[in-house]
Amino acid sequence: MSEQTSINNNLPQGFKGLTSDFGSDQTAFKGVNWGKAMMWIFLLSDTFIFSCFLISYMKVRASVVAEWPYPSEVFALDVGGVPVPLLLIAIMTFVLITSSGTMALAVKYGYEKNKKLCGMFLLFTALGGLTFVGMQAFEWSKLIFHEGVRPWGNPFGAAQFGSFFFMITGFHGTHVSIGVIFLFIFSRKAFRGDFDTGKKGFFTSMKSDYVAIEILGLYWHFVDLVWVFIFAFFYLW
Amino acid sequence: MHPGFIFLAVVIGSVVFHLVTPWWWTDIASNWGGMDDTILLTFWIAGGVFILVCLFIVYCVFKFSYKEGRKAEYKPEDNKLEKILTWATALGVAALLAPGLVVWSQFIKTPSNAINVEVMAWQWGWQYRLPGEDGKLGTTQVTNISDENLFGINLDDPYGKDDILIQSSELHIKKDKPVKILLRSVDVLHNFYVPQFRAKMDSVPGVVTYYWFEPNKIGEYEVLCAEYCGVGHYGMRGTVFVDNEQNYKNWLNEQETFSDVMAKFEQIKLDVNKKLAKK
Amino acid sequence: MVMAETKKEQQTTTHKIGIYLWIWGLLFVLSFFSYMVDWFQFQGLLRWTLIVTFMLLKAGLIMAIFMHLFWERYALVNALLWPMTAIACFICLMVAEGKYTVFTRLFYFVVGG
Amino acid sequence: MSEDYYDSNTSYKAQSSETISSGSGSVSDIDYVKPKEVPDQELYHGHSFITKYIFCQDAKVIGVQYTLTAVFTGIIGLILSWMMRMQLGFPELFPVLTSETYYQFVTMHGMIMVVYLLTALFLGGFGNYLIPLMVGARDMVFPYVNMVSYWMFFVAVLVLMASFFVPGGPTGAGWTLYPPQTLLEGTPGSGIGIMLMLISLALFVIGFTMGGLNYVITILQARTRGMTLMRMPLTVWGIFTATILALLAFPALFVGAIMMSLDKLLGTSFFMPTIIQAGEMLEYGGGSPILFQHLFWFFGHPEVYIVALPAFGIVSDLISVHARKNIFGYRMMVWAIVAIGAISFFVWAHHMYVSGMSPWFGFFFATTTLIIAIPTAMKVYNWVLTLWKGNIRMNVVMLFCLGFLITFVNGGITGLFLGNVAVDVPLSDTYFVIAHFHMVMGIAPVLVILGAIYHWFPLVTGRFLDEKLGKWHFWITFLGSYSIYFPMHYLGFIGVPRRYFEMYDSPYMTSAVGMNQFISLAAFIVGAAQFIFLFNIIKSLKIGKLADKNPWKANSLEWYTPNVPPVHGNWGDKLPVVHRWPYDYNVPGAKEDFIPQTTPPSEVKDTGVEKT
Ligand code: HEA
Ligand code: HEA
Ligand code: CUA
Ligand SMILES: [Cu+2]
Repeated sequence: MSEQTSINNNLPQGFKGLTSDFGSDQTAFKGVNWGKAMMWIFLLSDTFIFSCFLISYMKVRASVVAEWPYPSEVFALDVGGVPVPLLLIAIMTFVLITSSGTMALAVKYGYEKNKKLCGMFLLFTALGGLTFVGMQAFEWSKLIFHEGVRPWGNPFGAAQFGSFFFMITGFHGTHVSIGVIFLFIFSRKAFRGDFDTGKKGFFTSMKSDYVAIEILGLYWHFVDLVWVFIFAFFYLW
Repeated sequence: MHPGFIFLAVVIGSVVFHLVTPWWWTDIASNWGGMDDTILLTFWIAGGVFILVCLFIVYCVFKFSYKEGRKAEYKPEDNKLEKILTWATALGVAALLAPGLVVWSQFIKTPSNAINVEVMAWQWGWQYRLPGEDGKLGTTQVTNISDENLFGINLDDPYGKDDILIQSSELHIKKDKPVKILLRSVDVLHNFYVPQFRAKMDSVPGVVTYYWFEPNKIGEYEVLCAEYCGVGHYGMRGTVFVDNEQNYKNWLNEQETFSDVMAKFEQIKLDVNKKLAKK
Repeated sequence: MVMAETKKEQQTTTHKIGIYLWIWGLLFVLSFFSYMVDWFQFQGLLRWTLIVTFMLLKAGLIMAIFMHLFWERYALVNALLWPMTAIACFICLMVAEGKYTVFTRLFYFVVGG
Repeated sequence: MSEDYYDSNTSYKAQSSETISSGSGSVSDIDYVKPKEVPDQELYHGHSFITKYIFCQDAKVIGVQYTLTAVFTGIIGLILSWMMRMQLGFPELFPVLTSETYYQFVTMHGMIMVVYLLTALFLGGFGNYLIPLMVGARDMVFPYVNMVSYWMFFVAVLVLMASFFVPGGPTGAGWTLYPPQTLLEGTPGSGIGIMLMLISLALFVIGFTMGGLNYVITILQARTRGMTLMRMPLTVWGIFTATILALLAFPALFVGAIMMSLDKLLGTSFFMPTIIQAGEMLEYGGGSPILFQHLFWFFGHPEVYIVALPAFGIVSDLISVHARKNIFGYRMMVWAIVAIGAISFFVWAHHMYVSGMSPWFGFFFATTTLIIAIPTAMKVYNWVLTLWKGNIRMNVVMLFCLGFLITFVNGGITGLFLGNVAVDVPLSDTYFVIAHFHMVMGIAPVLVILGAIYHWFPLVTGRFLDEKLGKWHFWITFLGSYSIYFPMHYLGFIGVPRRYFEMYDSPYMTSAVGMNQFISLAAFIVGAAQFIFLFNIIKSLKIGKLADKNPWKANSLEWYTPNVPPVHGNWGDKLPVVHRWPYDYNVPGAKEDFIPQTTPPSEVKDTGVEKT
């Protein structure tokens, strides 16, 4: 990777680089590893999935005649008898951002081939993700069992509120959970030194490489990125 | 036989078929002649291009069939030619689009003197509602629908009381008077389509859609459902009569208003209660 | 400030830890701000602008720094961002469509015409 | 293998051309090709039958697997179309066909043909086989994922086929699956059938995404030395753009499918407003049926170009090879493909002009829709200009290409009718639409597929298909299907709506009885002709004429592998090096009438070859 960066520094930069890269042979994304390119394009596709979810949400919310429940109250948490709006969501947001930060550090240490720190930060990230999923489970059960929110209806207003809530956060939560699983696996691999020895993968029989951590990092940051939009559109609106 | 002849025959056959076809659109009975004209214009422009392109192919096939030792021309591009073709096509497209958009802008803007006609569709049939003397339709709600109130008219809406309900698939409209078709559905998508009027629009449950036309030929026309709506789709027919002033009035006077219907049901209820009381 | 620092670092893919901590901090602050928009119950256009601004800033920071898009070559950046115009178009049209739907619903089922 | 792998400590500029050989042995300046940027790919070589032919990671085998599966579904789709035509042409003959089964057949026919036949065949079949060969790669970049992609598709097909055997049968909602009708009892298969359809589609999308990422990254990041994007055959460009469209359009379908299954299973009301069915109020309310249409067509319109663009690309190559002439206006062709792909995301609601969406959209979408005709028209002009002054071999492949041109122009032009919003109003949802899209999608790309099979069969198997049977196959298919769909436009003018199980009770529809019978007969014949083709394939596999290496004298890389048919790893021990575009046919001054992509400039110094 670092070697390829040094190649890139001798290529034209900026928009000139854009045309020269697309005009060149072999690779269009200079110095970008296959896996990383693949992850980026996958994330682009995934962005379209989440965009479609959010656009549908927006369209339906704009066109229902029934009152849309007020998220700030629905998602309030009682602290000593006082309802604090969106408290849990705020904490979840901070947890996810924190895990994004640790992920960034894991990637950094991965490139420095520092397997201990890398593994450790991966582990932190995984734990952050796990906390997030845990809190989400708590939130779901609170809504379902205490507030009586169901996918097909709720006591506060438009039925679609619950439908979109469970669908969108559920889909996002699935992404987080998948990420957590991979984070645990990769952290183990890092500690074990697979990325240094280039051990072959179990299924794909491809060599392990620290690039994998950057790729996983992209995925994880993307999950965080999606949450930024969900937070803004679903909870704050 | 050289394949070029067959391709040529296909082109000529297409043109001949178009010229002699017994299958052509029904006589128009509304103001949407603009649509027909745009179709004809498209036929001229696009059909012309089709013929030219095909004849060019046929010519090439004859002229440049494989001959051992012949050199094909080597000419990767020709900027000037490509530019000319692009602009010519753009011009052709603009010539098609402009009249189309003009007709569309007329289509979506209902004249203010149009009569509202509500078309209510269900699986698989039609019924209609006309405004009463006040010229306005009462508001509705699907949740109000019951045996007494088949249209789900809001009971507290004063405009609804005199609405004329036509619980049959036959609708009459007045010649030369624009009608605004307001489409409702209680279950799935349908589409109120009379080929002779050219216009159509889906009826969508949960919202009201519309289109308008001005019938200009007296007669009886068949209504087709033009949006797939389940197994009965193909049988979902109705009839529209375009009447002159007098016939229209006669027909209208025979129809019941919403209050009539309500009163009838009240009466039935009273009768039933009386009977029960007697027993 | 941040810009100047990062430009210098463009030589390698690994960056000083400072930049990550910086962005991390900024994300916290921005999230806090957007939370405050709700806390203070801003309404209407103000709420709308603030939420979207903070959201876009956060998204931008995550993509640019955490996902290293800032250091990627324009070929990749452009390949990823241009398709978003389709989404933008979809959003705009669906906003219009949502408004139209609610208009017809209110008009025919509540107001009358 | 890695002798010319680029040493990372030196930079490009420091390289002098003398130190790097182009791989052809020549050291002269004009032959200079940039050194290798990416290390050679490690491949997993299968040893057992299972890893070599079943769970195989070789893109070529996967391509063949995709093709066979897709053709199998295609034949089912074909048989379904026979049943439909039976009902429409001769309703009395086949009383078992009820309106339920008719609608189920229409639905499965449409979905199978568009998604499981054409998309899978073009992208999964041709894409897998040709991309690595044409760009000079050893395989797809992630062979394992590629293999999983095929098996996902396979399972998706199984699930789809299973729906024929469940209680209630497959869904009969029309391939557009518009709610609320899709989920209600008035539609056949609204129970298990629709769920299986949605699951199958979701599986297809997931599987396709795995494959699609492979195609895109292979093209972008794994080309051989000298293979710039602007030297790729148009086939690759078509498949590449179509794959990107698919990666960005399938999400909308996926989301629509998820939301619809939730409406079905959990009783949410995304697409379901308050509904009264058979006098009973259902537990839905407030949803928006039109939203589904937007999602569906945001996928659906790009989808029709997903099946068109690979056909455009492939046909360009076939025409060029068999007219012995460079493709005219290559750069314009590439930009047209990209432009069509890009614009296709901005035209979706032209399928919804009469759906009751906001009427103002009509202006926007009519304009974008007609604009998309301009790059398409450019492609048509360039195809016919490639024939101009060519040296056209009138073989079966060329016949299929000519058939494509005529049917595509015909169908494209009827698209202009439909795109022009005011004209669409009377024609929408009539047989005019059916005629339009069969002409442009049901015949034109199918003809390309068939032509492409005749063209590449020698590469895959080492044998030619029989030309004589091929000519019969072509003429019956072309003339037959043209006479199916050309008259059908006029049914649309009369006003006959589509998806009508029976239409003989209206006076002006009765006038079309004869036409419908004729169309049905033609459909039976055309369908039967496909069996000539299957016979031809089986026969030629065994006793077909043996083909030399590169029998068509083509330039593109797939014909220049050391072994023909190519083996796993494609290139032996040395990757090819590319020096030119693939269209140098009949270059003035050259000895042969073609110059392969691998020929270095020094070998053809005196020719009038253009710089590419
Ligand atoms: C391969 C598939 C394919 C392709 C390429 C196209 C191409 C086009 N289609 Fe088609 N279409 C479908 C598949 C396809 N379509 C399908 C499957 C449906 C129905 C789905 C359903 O409802 O079930 C459909 C339906 C459909 C509709 C909706 C009709 C309705 O339901 O009411 C419309 C409306 O705008 C439309 C328009 C167009 C246009 C403008 C093009 C253009 O891209 C065509 C451009 C090509 C040309 C124009 C020809 C070449 C040009 C020249 C030779 C130059 C001359 C030109 C000029 C003078 C301008 N199509
Ligand atoms: C690519 C797509 C495709 C193809 C090839 C076809 C092929 C055919 N279709 Fe098509 N059809 C659709 C896509 C397609 N269709 C769609 C999307 C719909 C809309 C569904 C809906 O409304 O929901 C539809 C609907 C439809 C209807 C309208 C039904 C209705 O509205 O009530 C009719 C009616 O005649 C019909 C007839 C036929 C016939 C006779 C054939 C063929 O028999 C034509 C002749 C055959 C060929 C030209 C050869 C085909 C080749 C193969 C099948 C591949 C086999 C491969 C090898 C052997 C290598 N189809
Ligand atoms: Cu009602 Cu079709
Ligand atoms: Cu379209």
